[in-house]
Amino acid sequence: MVPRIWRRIRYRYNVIASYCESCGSYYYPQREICPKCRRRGIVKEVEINDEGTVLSYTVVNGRKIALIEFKNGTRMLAEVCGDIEIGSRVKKAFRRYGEDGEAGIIYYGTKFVPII
Amino acid sequence: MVPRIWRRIRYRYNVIASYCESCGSYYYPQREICPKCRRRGIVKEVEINDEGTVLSYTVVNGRKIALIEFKNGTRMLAEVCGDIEIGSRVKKAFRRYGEDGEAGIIYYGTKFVPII
Amino acid sequence: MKVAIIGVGTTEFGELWDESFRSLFLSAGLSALEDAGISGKEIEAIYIGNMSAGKFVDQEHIAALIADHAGLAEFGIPAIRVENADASGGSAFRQAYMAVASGMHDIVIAAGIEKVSDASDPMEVLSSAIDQEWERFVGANLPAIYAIIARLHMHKFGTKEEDLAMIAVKNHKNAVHNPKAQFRKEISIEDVMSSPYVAEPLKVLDCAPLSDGASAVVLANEEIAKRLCDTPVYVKACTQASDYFSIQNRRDILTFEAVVKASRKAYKISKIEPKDINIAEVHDSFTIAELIAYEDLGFAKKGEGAKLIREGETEIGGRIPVNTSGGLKACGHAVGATGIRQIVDLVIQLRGEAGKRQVNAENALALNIGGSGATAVVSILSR
Amino acid sequence: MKVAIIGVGTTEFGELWDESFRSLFLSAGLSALEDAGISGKEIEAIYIGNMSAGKFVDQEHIAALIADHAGLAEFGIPAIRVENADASGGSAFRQAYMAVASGMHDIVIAAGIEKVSDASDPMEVLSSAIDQEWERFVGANLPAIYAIIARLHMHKFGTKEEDLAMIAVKNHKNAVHNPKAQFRKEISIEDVMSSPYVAEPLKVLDCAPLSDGASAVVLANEEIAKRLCDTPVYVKACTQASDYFSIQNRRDILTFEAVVKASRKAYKISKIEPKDINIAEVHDSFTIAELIAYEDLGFAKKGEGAKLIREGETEIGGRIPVNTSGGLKACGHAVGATGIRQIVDLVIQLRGEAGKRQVNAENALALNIGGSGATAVVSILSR
Ligand SMILES: [Zn+2]
Ligand SMILES: [Zn+2]
Repeated sequence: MVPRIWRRIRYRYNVIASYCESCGSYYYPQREICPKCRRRGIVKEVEINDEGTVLSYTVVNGRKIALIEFKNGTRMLAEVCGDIEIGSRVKKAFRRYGEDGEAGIIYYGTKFVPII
Repeated sequence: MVPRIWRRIRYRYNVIASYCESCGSYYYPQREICPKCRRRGIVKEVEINDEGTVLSYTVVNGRKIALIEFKNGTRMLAEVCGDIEIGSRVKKAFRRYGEDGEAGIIYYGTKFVPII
Repeated sequence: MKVAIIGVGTTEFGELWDESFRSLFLSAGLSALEDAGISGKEIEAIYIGNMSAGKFVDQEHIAALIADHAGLAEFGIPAIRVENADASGGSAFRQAYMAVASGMHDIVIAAGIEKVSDASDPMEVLSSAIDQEWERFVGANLPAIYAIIARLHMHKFGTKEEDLAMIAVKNHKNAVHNPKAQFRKEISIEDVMSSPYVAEPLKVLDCAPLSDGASAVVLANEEIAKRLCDTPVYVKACTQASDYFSIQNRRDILTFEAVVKASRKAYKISKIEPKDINIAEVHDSFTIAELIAYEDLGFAKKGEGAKLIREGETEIGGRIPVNTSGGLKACGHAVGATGIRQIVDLVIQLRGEAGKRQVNAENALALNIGGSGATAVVSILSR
Repeated sequence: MKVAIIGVGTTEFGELWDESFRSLFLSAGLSALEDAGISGKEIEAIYIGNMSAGKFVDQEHIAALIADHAGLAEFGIPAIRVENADASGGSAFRQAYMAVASGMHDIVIAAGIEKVSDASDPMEVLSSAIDQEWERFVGANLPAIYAIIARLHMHKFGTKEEDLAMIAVKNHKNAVHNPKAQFRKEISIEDVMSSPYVAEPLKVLDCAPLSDGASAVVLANEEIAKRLCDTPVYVKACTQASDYFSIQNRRDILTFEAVVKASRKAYKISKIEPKDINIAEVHDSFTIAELIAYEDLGFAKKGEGAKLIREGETEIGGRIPVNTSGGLKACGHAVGATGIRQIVDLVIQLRGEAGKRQVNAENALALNIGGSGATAVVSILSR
């Protein structure tokens, strides 16, 4: 079951992080409040468009799931399509993530591909 | 989802109560331990075969669900097929209760019918 | 150690399509912190009441999730989820109360949350609060259990369907002035009487809606409370009791033994008697539950609950106003949040901040019930 | 107030097809009461750790249900379910401990229970302990998270798949003499290495099985304990901490911050240091979790966990025997019961009743983790 709200939210389609203007921290996924300085309303949206580095990964159910780190220090768990090792460079790609069995709705999200 | 263990147990097909030989209390459904005297192993099985009296009832999703009291003081929540009022006398009848959608298994249980 | 409530916050209750499970809590929790005038760093533990995130939003382990999402992960404070069906909020409040009363913590949050509107049949999920093996199996659901109780009450004591309808009407009327309530619209006896049966003799308008919502309160010991807060509300007692799980095992289905036991103990501990209670929030998941609560809490004799509503004693302006928030019926029933929401509303009343629904009250009582009464939590609050 | 454990009981762990959710608890609970030499009337509250009865057996509100089924309904005592994923048992134990330590109750039960074998895919249910929105959505499950951690540990510190295998081998060997264990059979390094990958680099035999089971302990204050019990085991500390919920938010995924925080606090409160711990039960839901626990608990330096297993230090007979019960890996992982089962086993050891797996121990530590580490509960027990 995929709660309805997940499917239609913008952050599934763009990789949006939060930036805390007070302490300079970045967060992915977005946060409404900065856990470092506990300030609200000073958290701005920033899109992550750059390449990432594979910190670690696994293969589960035939899919490669990696923990990817970006230049601003944020990290993201995502599927990678292609061969990777720890340290591999990857970039964003928009892909189908799955289907909601009950509702038959296909949902999409960000995946990554290696930079060759 | 109906846990497997419910379907194959005998007490779904016979109305079995417990009798505490220590304090003379009856319990339905069965208990392994008597809540009144906290003794275990002194609880014996007794089948309830007599008529019952409707203490109260409701109609929900098109089914009549009643709280039925027996001579030994035990009470049972069960479906009744037929017209009843508070105080109506009812007797056991073996009926189909439903079907497990996933497994396609039909399960049965005790229902009641009015004594006319 | 004396325990005070120094901050409260709640979301609106209702079908909150644009809110996620996580954002709901954030909103309630931050309001409570703001209300208490603290940043959050002071919080030493967080107790979350939630009935069924597993079934409603497919997520367990929600206490740590919520603590993180509320920006508390850096502190690593203990986050504990408490589940006792729709008494989860009350139970979480009690655990938080005990943590402060014992001196183990100085300042903690108790919150309740439920996101029901993502589930296809929320009442089906709520019905997992009753006995799946011996009640659900034979076709009963939660409304059915309360309906069986209601019919017997009517048969034995002459309570009428109209009496139950009056409770719904009163609670809708109260909700009109509650900005957080789901239904801010008056209804008539006829509206209730002509609504279809859910489980005879209970009708659609006898049943509380299942709602999304979150509520939070900040509890602190007396010393901190006095330092931080001009209008601390004291928790004089918070008690919990349980009963036979299935109604077929209860000697008298017209008495909620857990309510009787918890309230008698609360009265004893607080040295406050039923006659001293000036306002109450009680668990009207079904109108009959409020009526029987009048009796079990000692506001009326057994069998005479209907008299109270007929004579207007539980209306605003009556002897003991009940559910001035609108109750579960009209404010909404966000399941695991309800027990905390009741506390929030009583604190607002005791502080004198209730606006058009303000009641002059010294002592307040909250009754939160799990399922068909196997769990009851009673809290007594005083200015 | 000093708190002692005066009775323990547990069911066998495993696929218990003939046991229902309710009967499981009864068996563990009555054993604990018998072991304590009390009838049950003395119990003032009951805390139940359970992760997901809602999803596993379609029943919520289980604390009151269990209290009833255990024959405690007449007393109406408070029954509270605590849920923190597979740290539910540890969290319930901590709430029970706090209730006694504070003087609020004299004698309480803490129990844990899970019935997983009625569900079609128990690991899927356990994976609701991780972030559904940001971890499950992208295809990760609980083994995947631990696998990602394991691969980085191997990359960074030179830990080998064989090191992880050695942990599984040790725990299976220990379980041979535990009559309650699910797998009482030794396995070899080759068995582990040749078992198929679940989530690379973790293999089937790196993962604990999901099991049915229930465990219970009776806690009492020191005075009562001395009166009732010849071999009380004291709870010197019981602490809980939380961490960022999803691994993507943790600065260092090779350190379980919640474990570090909870254990440091427990060491401080108990004045017992890592070097004084003679035996430990740690949360080896995956072999990598036990290895990292060595480091986070202070038994080894960060990155040097593998050394401990290579040198046999955590075997029976080693410097600090870990999981002499067989651990989650071989004793079985009955999810919400595990945290209590760990306490049961440590009490058996501290009393000197562990038979062939007996270790000479004065101080014992239990580590119970929720999901991928967002919750950790640490308990330190002493003779
Ligand atoms: Zn910041
Ligand atoms: Zn007896």
